[in-house]
Amino acid sequence: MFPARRTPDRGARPVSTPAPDPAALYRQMLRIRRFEETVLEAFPRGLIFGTTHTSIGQEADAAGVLSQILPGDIVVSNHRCHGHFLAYGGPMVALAAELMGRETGVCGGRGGSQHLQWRDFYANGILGGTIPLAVGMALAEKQRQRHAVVAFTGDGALGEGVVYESLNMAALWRLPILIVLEDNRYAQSTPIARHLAGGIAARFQAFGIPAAEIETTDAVEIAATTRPLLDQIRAGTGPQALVIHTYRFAPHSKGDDTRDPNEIARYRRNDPLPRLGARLAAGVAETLSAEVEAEVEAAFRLAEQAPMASPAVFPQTLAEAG
Amino acid sequence: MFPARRTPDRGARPVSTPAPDPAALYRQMLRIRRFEETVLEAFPRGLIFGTTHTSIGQEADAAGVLSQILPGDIVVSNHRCHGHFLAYGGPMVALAAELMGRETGVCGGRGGSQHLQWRDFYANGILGGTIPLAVGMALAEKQRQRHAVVAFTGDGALGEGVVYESLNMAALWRLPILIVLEDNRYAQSTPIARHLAGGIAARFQAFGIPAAEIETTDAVEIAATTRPLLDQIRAGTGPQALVIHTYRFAPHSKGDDTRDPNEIARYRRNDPLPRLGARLAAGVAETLSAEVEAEVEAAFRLAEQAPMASPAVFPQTLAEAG
Amino acid sequence: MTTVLESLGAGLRASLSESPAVYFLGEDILDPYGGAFKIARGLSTAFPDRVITSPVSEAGLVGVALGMALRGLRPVVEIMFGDFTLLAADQLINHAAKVRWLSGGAAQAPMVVRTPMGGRRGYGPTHSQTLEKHFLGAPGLRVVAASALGDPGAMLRAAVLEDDDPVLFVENKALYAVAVQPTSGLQDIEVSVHGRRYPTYQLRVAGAPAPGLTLAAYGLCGELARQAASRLAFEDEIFADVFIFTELSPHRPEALHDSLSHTRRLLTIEEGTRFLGWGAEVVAQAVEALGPGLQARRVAALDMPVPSAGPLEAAVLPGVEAILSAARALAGRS
Amino acid sequence: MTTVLESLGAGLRASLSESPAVYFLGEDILDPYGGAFKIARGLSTAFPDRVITSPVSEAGLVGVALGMALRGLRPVVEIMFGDFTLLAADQLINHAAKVRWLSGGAAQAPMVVRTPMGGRRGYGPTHSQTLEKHFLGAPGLRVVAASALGDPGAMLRAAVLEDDDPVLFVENKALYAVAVQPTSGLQDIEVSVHGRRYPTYQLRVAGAPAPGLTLAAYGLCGELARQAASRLAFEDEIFADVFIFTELSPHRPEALHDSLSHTRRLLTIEEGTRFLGWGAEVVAQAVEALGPGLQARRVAALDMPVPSAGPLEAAVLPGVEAILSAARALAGRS
Ligand SMILES: Cc1ncc(C[n+]2csc(CCOP(=O)(O)OP(=O)(O)O)c2C)c(N)n1
Ligand SMILES: Cc1ncc(C[n+]2csc(CCOP(=O)(O)OP(=O)(O)O)c2C)c(N)n1
Ligand SMILES: [Mg+2]
Ligand SMILES: [Mg+2]
Repeated sequence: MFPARRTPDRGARPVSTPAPDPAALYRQMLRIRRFEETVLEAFPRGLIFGTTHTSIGQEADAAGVLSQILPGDIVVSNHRCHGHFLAYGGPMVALAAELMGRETGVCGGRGGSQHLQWRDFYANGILGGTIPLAVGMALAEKQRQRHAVVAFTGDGALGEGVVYESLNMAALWRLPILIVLEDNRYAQSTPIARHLAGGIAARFQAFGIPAAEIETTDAVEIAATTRPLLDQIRAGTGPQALVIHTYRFAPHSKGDDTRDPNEIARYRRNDPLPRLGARLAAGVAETLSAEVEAEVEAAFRLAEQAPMASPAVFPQTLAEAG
Repeated sequence: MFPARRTPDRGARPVSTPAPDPAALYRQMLRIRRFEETVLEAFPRGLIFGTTHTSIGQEADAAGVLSQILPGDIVVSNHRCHGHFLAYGGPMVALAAELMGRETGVCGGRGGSQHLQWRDFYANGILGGTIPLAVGMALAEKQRQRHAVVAFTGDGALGEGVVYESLNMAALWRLPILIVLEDNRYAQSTPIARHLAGGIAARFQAFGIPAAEIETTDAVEIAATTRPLLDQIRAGTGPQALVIHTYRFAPHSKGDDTRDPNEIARYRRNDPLPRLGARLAAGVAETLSAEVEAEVEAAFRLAEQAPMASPAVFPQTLAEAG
Repeated sequence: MTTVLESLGAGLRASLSESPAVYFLGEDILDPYGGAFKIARGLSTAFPDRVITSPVSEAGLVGVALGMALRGLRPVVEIMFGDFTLLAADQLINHAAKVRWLSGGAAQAPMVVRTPMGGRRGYGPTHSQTLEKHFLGAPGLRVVAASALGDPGAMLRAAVLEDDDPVLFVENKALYAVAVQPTSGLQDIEVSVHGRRYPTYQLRVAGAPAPGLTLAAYGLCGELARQAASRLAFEDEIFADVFIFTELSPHRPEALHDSLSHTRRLLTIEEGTRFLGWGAEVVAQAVEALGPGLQARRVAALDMPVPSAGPLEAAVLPGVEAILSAARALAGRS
Repeated sequence: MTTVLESLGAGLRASLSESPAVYFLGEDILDPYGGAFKIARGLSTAFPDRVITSPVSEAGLVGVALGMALRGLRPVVEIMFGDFTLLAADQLINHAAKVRWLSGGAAQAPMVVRTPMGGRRGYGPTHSQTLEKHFLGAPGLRVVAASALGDPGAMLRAAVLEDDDPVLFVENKALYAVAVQPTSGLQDIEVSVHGRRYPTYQLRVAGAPAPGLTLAAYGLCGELARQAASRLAFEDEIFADVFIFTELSPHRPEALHDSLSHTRRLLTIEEGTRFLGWGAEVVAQAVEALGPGLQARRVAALDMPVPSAGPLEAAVLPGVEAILSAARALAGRS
């Protein structure tokens, strides 16, 4: 259902990452794309609680970066987390079930779209607030010389002060963390020129964190750029940042798009899927597409068949409450 | 008692700053030095409530920078605020009275050493938390094209995230604010290498804020460096930072010094007072010294004679409480 | 019909047009977006220089507003979700709330921080909380909550233009779509209004016997309390005085205590969790003021975060049924 | 004689030496400085790899601790002054407190945030507050307070090593210098201990008649309550049960309610301001549990910031005299 190498295996020792595989990257992006398109379609049918943020257009980031993690590596994500979750190896059916408030959801329907905790994957809807947590995880991992942390965040989240507190500590303590800054040029409705002064890479460099900067929707390029960064991180040289300039095609959440349609159309020319699909051997894209359609269809079908989350039993808030 | 030009005059329009006057700067530094030495002496006598942070060794910052403000300019300060307050033009006797918990104190004894509000001067003991307030004041001033804001902060306060949130807004909105970063190489007991990664000037530049950087205890040099920065700020070009690398000679607060005595001795060679004093015309330093001794003596004497703050009448916490 | 949302928008617009000292700051508040909940719609077009969209910096922005207020302006800040007010707790409590007292009245901080709290939209644990309880009782900070009764927009306007202290202005998300209801001419209900700027509304079923129970609520729960009171009257012949508060901190209990001196039974209702929620203070002040003889209960959310899934959220947040059963128990009818 | 400070230091040291999963992080905690209040003295020398001095970044540091806890470590964070916990409110309430519930128990966050609260040292409005009330009642966050009775160091050790949830561990500054007192062998006082990890201590004057009044307090105010109770017994022949709590949230009221079912008079005492202070919840739960007949009062700080000047601070913060007069009034003796 999803590539076995992405299934975390806590016991394993780091081994070297396989070289970027275009077909696997294409497949991963397509899974994300079709999953999220299906989410947007499911909304009007009243199947989904709350809201959602899709990464349609940005799939290359999740697919490319996370193709380079090793078993046991940790992934920290933000409000726009479906793609990261799927590329990490999170089960699609559990994600669909979570959005639909089913018992079988990733967090039993408690978290919804923005709050996922599964194995070594954590997402939370408070912008920037996940970065110190990611740094703390990296501090723990450094003590034991084990896994790396990959934390995704956005251009808008650079408004939050706690991000800089975290960068400072990550750099001071030379922690094994890769911060992936997905700059999609907007924070919700606000274009970057209105919310961000100075430069993005400079924000990391000011704290002594090297920042690689790419503008691409090519998942292979992203994977190839990520690889040496993670290698260095694993070698113990401290944190790294990867700034990816990209664009989202769909609204911020749903229906709330105030961007210039021409601008969207312009960026759509760089759609990561056809770009990579065209480079695959003949027929591969079609085969993968059929596989993914079946996977997505099954995920939503199974999720919808699962029982609604039930208030009969809630988990504890404290281990010993009384 | 203190130079008339430093007395804020809310109505006045900006005029050009007088050129740095070495004798006036010396006098200002000496006032700060002797005031704070007297504070440290007064502690064992039980005259002073709470704690205190002296700027002994760093007097050139307050004296140099604030010699360049104009009537109505705003000064925002931190926990180490006596020098800023005196150089702003705050009355010495009211400051002494504040520390001694007298009715006549700057804030009637409520604030103590770290919390001063007087005319357009504001200090608060929460590190970094004053910077957004300073930026907000600059936003207000920009609307009316009036005064500049000068905000002092330290190397340690660069650990606080809200500082970066504020830098971003100051730069985005091109606000008339000068941030003076007094880098005395320590945050309390912690040397800068243990609390700050990357660079100080880079922290500002990453937000598009130009940062002038000087390493000096020469108040004339500091005044001369400040002058064009404030000129630009007044011309509406947006925020500026001035990073001054300096050193404090006295303990962080009182008696809590764990720094290497040799290091302190080394920096003491750059004591701003003898350095500038030697450059004054013969006899000037002596005359000023006598004046300042008398001023300090009178300030503490008058403060001590004032009645203790009385709990009979507290000010309101809300204008309409019930 | 005017909704609470429209009323608040109109109040904000009135504030901006009546005083050039008023500024409105927040994330994504510019047209055409007009803010996450659309209260700001049209404002940036009408007042382009005084509606300022900000980076995602809640703490910094509240501090900026404080600085503006100290310079004589009257800023209004929108925090997109009430859950994010925790990021500004230091700025509100350690800075803004202390200015007046510290300066002995020489300085003041007339600023309003508006924010939507509450759930019932499936947004999950960090976008559905009712967190104002964590801000109540901070000396120097006023906390008020919009109500569908009366005129929420006028109350917002008064907070912005007339209140010279920092105000946390809480709006319940599920209340946004509710129609504003005038205090006079309500069918079957008599309303007494206590206080002026931040009124407390006292509701009784018209022509009913003397009440045997007093309900106290605010925000959306004020609506739920009203519905519960009608059902109690018509289904159980339990008659209640319903108090809907708009000022949460400080608490103005005089009229409530008057009612309680007759009913001696107090039920508080709120959407946040019970432990040190608003109701705890209401109950404690009532016991202190009225002495022995008072019975009290509190209806509130279950002691856990707010889940996303509909059935879970409905089980966690208080509804009319929970109020009915607590009221019946308190009235000795269960 | 062991002071509370020494006991806490010993408890921290014991935690570090018993488990390699324990880390200690904070500002200025390295030797020879050893932290602003010196609890950390010697620790960085003994455990150089697990005592980590941090930048001045309270929010970030609490988040870092959460990340460590999620990876199986047991971090302890020192926030230099309790006033600065407001900077970490988001990390504590929006992040740490939700982990267990959200993951359905698959993840947990065993972390302790230690901090000194309280005044009486002249430090002024941002270094003297008692702010724990703003954190009480956040689902998933435990708040406890050290007491001079019993063994505060052992309680800290238990919080660090045994509690698998986030704990805000409050230490009153003025309590640091007080001698720790065992619960047995106290002159003229009988102590019952309720609960284990975070005990509640119940004190009575030995051989006194049945108590007519119940006092509930924590932290330094526990000491003040004891002193007041002795004076009430010897000067006024008013006999009181004194409860000193160490767990503030959740609240474990069983033994207190037992006492109240006899005395029906409750006086709560705390150093923070009254409005939605801890006492409000104690009173509200008592009224709910005991029904009509309860009388209650709350002794707390005046409703304003904590001033620096000695005479002002003394007037604002509650002392033994304030307890005595409230107790006498409650006992009908004034
Ligand atoms: C602390 C906080 N403030 C505000 C929000 C509301 N919000 C959700 S997404 C968003 C924009 C985020 O922009 P960015 O980080 O660039 O991510 P993107 O949505 O573009 O992927 C905002 C403001 C939030 N979730 N958390
Ligand atoms: C928010 C906050 N955290 C911690 C402290 C405690 N503290 C007071 S001064 C200080 C060091 C400040 O260093 P720096 O900014 O360099 O100023 P300096 O003392 O060197 O003048 C610390 C940590 C504080 N006052 N506020
Ligand atoms: Mg973005
Ligand atoms: Mg310093």
